Amino acid sequence: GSDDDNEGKAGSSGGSAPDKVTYITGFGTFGREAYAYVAQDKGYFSDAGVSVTIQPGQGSAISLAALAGGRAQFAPVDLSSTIMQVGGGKVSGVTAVAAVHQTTDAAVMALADSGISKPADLEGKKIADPAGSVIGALFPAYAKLAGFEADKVDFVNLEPQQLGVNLATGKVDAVGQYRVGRPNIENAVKGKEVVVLPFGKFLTESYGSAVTTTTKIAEKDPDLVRRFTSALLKGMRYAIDHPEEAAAVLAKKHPTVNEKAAAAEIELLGEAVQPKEEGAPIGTMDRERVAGAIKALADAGAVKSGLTPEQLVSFDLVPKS
Amino acid sequence: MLRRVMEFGWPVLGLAAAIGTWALAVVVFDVPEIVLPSPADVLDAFLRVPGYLLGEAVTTLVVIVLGFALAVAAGLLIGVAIAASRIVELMFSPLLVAFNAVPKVALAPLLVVWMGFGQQPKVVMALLVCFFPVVLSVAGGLTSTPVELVELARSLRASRTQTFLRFRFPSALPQIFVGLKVAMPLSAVGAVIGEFSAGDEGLGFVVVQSGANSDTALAFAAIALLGVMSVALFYALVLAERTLLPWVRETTSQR
Amino acid sequence: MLRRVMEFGWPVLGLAAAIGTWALAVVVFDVPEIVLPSPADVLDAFLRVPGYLLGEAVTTLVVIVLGFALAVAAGLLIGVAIAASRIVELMFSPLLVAFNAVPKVALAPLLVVWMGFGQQPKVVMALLVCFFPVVLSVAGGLTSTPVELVELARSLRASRTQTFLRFRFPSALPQIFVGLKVAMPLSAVGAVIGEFSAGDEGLGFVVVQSGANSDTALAFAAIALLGVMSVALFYALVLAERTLLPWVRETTSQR
Amino acid sequence: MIRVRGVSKSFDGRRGTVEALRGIELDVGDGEFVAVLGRSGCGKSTLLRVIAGLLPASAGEVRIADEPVREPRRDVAILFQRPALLPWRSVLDNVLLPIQVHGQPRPEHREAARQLLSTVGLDAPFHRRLPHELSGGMQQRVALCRSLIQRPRVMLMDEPFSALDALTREELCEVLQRVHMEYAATVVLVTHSIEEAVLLADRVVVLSPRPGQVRTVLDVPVPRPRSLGHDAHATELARCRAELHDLLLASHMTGV
Amino acid sequence: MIRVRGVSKSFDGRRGTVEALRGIELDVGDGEFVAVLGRSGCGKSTLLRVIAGLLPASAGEVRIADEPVREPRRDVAILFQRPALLPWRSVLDNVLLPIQVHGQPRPEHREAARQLLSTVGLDAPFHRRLPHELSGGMQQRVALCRSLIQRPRVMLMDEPFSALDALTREELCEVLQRVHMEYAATVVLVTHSIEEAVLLADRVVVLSPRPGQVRTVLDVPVPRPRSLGHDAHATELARCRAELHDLLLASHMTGV
Ligand SMILES: Nc1ncnc2c1ncn2[C@@H]1O[C@H](COP(=O)(O)OP(=O)(O)OP(=O)(O)O)[C@@H](O)[C@H]1O
Ligand SMILES: Nc1ncnc2c1ncn2[C@@H]1O[C@H](COP(=O)(O)OP(=O)(O)OP(=O)(O)O)[C@@H](O)[C@H]1O
Ligand SMILES: Cc1ncc(C[n+]2csc(CCO)c2C)c(N)n1
Ligand SMILES: [Mg+2]
Ligand SMILES: [Mg+2]
Repeated sequence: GSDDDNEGKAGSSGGSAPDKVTYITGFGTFGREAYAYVAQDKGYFSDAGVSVTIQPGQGSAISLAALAGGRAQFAPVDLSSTIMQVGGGKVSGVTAVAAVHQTTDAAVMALADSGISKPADLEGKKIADPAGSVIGALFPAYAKLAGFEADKVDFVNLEPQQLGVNLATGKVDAVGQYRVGRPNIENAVKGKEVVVLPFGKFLTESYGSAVTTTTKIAEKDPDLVRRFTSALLKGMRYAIDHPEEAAAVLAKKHPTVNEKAAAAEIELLGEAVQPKEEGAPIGTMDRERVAGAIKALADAGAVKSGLTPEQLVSFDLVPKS
Repeated sequence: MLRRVMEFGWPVLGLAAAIGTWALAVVVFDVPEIVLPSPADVLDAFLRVPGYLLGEAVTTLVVIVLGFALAVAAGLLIGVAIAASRIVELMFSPLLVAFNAVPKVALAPLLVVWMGFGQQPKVVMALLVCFFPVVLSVAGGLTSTPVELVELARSLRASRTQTFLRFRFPSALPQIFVGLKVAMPLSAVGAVIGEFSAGDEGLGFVVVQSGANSDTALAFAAIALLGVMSVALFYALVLAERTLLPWVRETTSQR
Repeated sequence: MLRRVMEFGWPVLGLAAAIGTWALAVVVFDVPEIVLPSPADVLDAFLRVPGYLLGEAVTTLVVIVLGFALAVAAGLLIGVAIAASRIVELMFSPLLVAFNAVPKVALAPLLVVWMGFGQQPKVVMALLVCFFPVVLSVAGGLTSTPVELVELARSLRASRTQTFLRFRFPSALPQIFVGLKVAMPLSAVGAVIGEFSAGDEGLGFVVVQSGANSDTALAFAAIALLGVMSVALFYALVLAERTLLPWVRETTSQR
Repeated sequence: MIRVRGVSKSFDGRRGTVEALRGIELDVGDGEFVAVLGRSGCGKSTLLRVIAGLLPASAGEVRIADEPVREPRRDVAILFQRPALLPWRSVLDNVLLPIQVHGQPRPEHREAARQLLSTVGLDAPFHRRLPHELSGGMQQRVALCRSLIQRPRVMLMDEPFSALDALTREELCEVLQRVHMEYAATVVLVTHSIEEAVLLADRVVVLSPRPGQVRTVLDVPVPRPRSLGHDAHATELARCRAELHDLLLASHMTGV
Repeated sequence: MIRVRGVSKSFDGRRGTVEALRGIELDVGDGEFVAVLGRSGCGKSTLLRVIAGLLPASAGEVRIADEPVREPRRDVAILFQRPALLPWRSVLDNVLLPIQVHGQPRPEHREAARQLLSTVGLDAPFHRRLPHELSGGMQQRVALCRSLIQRPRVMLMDEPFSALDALTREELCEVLQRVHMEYAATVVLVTHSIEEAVLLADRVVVLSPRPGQVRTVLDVPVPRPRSLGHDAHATELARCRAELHDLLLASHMTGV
């Protein structure tokens, strides 16, 4: 485990023993996840009296299961995902406490030479996307707003790790990807130009991922939640301001990381993280927008309507200016 | 008569015990459905889309059987080559072992890029996952013929082919069947892993799809179907063994 | 002398041939590195972070060995139980087969939830992936003792334990070793699958991470290390077999 | 000691049934030495295995020491037609097997085993060898030692000397007679050799083949120890031999 | 026909070396019948296996029909000490095995096999059974039929009658003599029975044990066909028998 990172840094808040928590990243150890490692490396967590173990994640479903099963206490989970799982009755007892992406980071990427340059070009094309992914779920809503027919697009199931290869070799015309994943895809297709069609352009209400915890923790120890999220978001702030350094921190911890791509991802991340409302802090969440995000998914048929924002977000714990 | 009945009774009892323990565990430890659904949840999930699940099961079954058949063919071929020549053994068996230690999931991208999204990469995956036990048991069986039988073959000046066909192979059959029995469920694993990684058919797809949707109960229903099919295929193999190798039961002591 | 040399020469030749074919294929078919890196790319990737890779390899090695050891223990236990009692066999072997047909990757989330992110779930995964061949070979070996030996045991009024220890078990050993040899690389597969699905250590983690970064060469380097370790473990097993069971080589005909 | 009552045995194979034994009646007294003689395939081994409790009779009953036999007994040693040595055990350990099955072999057991082995002509260098390194006759002698080390009250022996040369056989016949007298053991010896039967047995049971039935029981009224060289009772022995020869021939005629 | 020159054989085991044969010299003429007699473990089987080409000699050379023997030859039939039947083949198919290995069995081969089986006393119902359903002696007879069906020019037989009763043995000795004369086959017969050696062989080679060495070669100057019942040459045969008995005993004394 990565527990050893915490050694030698006594908890400072109140002098009591630090709270031990496990944090699961959104997916793996991409540059877009660097902020947690930065918070760890810079001692923001220990300053906040939290001893954090960071574990690379495997996607929303597994993160939610780990939260529900008590194996992890915090994880950034795509809010759309949470809406669908909670709305479908599969998951309960989890709540979002801070936004990571203010706008959904979902996107579709294609090679420039495939002739795809705008959303409508996707009609009649083959898009690869992992089974059950958020991108696939949001796609109908996106198509509706972007003005083309989702039914005319051919979706194929493909594991996340295979997206780049299959785009590069022309097996598929486009892939579902997070917007920040662009450097990674560019790396995979080796120099060819990549076209990005971000969903956020049309799905303006939808958040991307949000720091999620269990309702139990949110109710029993709101202080822990506040300390943790503020340290995490402090890491985020620092990472966005110092992409190269953040990438280096990540690469030091995980030598498999491509430092250049990671730095580029972090650059891209800043845009999505920045609150749209003037003066609002990173991580802010708005009740109306969450309601809008729910509605967008309900309209797309991805979830039954009737879900309230309070079932998903603990607004009292969300960072406020 | 009672014996016959119990041949079916005991497995049912075993199944009942397993399901009972599972149901109890879910209740006692208050496990959330997303982590471990109860048997009732799984049944519900199955009854929600029985036709769909059975259809996907058939898709997967075809892959399992094809992959297994190819694995048997490949395993026989390689096993025979290894048994026939010390040089082949020395040259290639380390490579085989190394290859077998590769988690085949890691090879999925290659397969998809080469073979696309159809049935083929799944069949190949099933083959790759399950051929090694066949190779080892074939090679092992063929190289442990009792000396007296091989001496008999030599004394008759049997050619290599004849020695193989009439002496080594029949006497290796009991061991080969153990390999086949190990390979059979592995073929199921391979088929499903293949379906995990690409394509939108089969129980494997159902498992990832429902897993990503946190519909663990549906994933379990698919897995249960997979289990049922594998058990049926496994016992078909056991039956084949009994019919084809009557002398084995009578010259060895079962219990 | 020459023989001894060739015992090492042939495998090296085999490896060279394999790597040569691979290198050639990459060049001839102009395969992009992301699909299939050339051997040189893989070597480069290894030399980029050799210390890190070796460290992760050791982590994985420990998991493989622990998982294998537990699988042998569990396999012996279950195999003996199945061989000892027809009722146990009837009740539980279908369940075992069904369980073995479940792709263990599908259970990874469950394991994480039960056991967290440490070494334990990986060891358990290695165990789960590789114990079935051990069970089958133990049960198979124990239930195919030559009748004459079992009659001898009966004629001496050997207790069940004695019959097992002094007659059935030694005569099952050659078959059990085949099971162990199948299980050894599977344990590596299990360990890596475990590392795939949780935690941030081991070669499995390296494979997913580098795969996700489209750094296929690094993934292959990790896989190659895994292969090397498995081959070493496999031949340790072969050596153990030769030393422990000298009579087998002399009463059976290798070739 | 041994009481065989109306024992029949059929084997049900996939290719039909073989009636191996029919209505066998036989009493063997305490300390008596009975030989079972018959042609190849007439059911001698089957009878011995039924008496041993290794094979259930299809009909009838076997009693030893007044207890019905269902499983082999500890006080009965069985010597099989094939040596059935454990291929992974040295010669000495094969001989010690019965001791080990019932407990821990002590030094005196090892001594006894060594003693026995050299009595049958297998000296020290062979004790540590594995069975496959022995000749057929040597293996048979090891099996003989294994059955003798138990000092059994009853010995059931299936052609123990078939793979041995005339001289070794004579020597071992002597050993067996000695053991029989020393331990006061009850012996049932299956043999295909008239010679052996006459030399060793108090009574000879002649089986006629297919199905195996008791044709005659012949007394050999010659005092022990007997030997082939010995000429005192030569005519008596010769008479028995001739009679058995005729009986076997006759059993064959009527039997098939 | 067969020429054995200075053949020695040692086995290197993990527990040291056994010298099984030393400096064996032996010539067997075309159509001659030679018996190899010796005590258990003296190296008879080893010698036969070296002649057969199954075992390489440590020193010396064997030639058959003037060709050095390195591998078994097609015109040589070998009968092993253990029956070595294929457990998955019926009796008939076991007998037909040599034919099948060399080609396709034709109806006349099947007929010949059936004929042979009934000659050795195994009638039709047994032809379709599997070996494990047979008694020890029956298995040995099946193996005999298997070696005879090839109509070999040379027959190397290792104790073919050891598991058979006196009468069956006599019958089969007769069969073997007939075959020997009809096919004009050269026969080397390993046996532990003086009786058998004298009855069948033109010459008897007596081996002394450990290491196996040729002690004497005894001629049996009695015309064929011979039989035990036949009294014409009774004294001659008896003399041979007595002489062999003494030789064996002596070989034992000096040998160990
Ligand atoms: N494979 C082997 N390894 C080691 N020693 C062996 C082997 N085969 C035979 N021997 C030894 O060689 C000697 C001669 O054995 P062989 O089988 O030739 O005897 P034999 O005359 O046929 O005896 P028998 O009449 O008992 O069959 C014996 O001392 C035996 O222990
Ligand atoms: N397991 C079996 N299955 C079927 N038939 C059997 C079985 N064992 C023996 N028989 C048959 O029973 C009969 C008697 O066999 P048994 O072994 O008792 O003969 P035997 O008198 O010991 O002969 P031998 O002197 O040749 O050893 C034979 O006809 C044999 O074919
Ligand atoms: C190479 C690569 N692998 C995984 C992910 C992350 N990811 C996990 S699920 C999913 C699809 C949308 O839900 C994506 C993209 C990535 N970004 N790039
Ligand atoms: Mg018998
Ligand atoms: Mg011999």
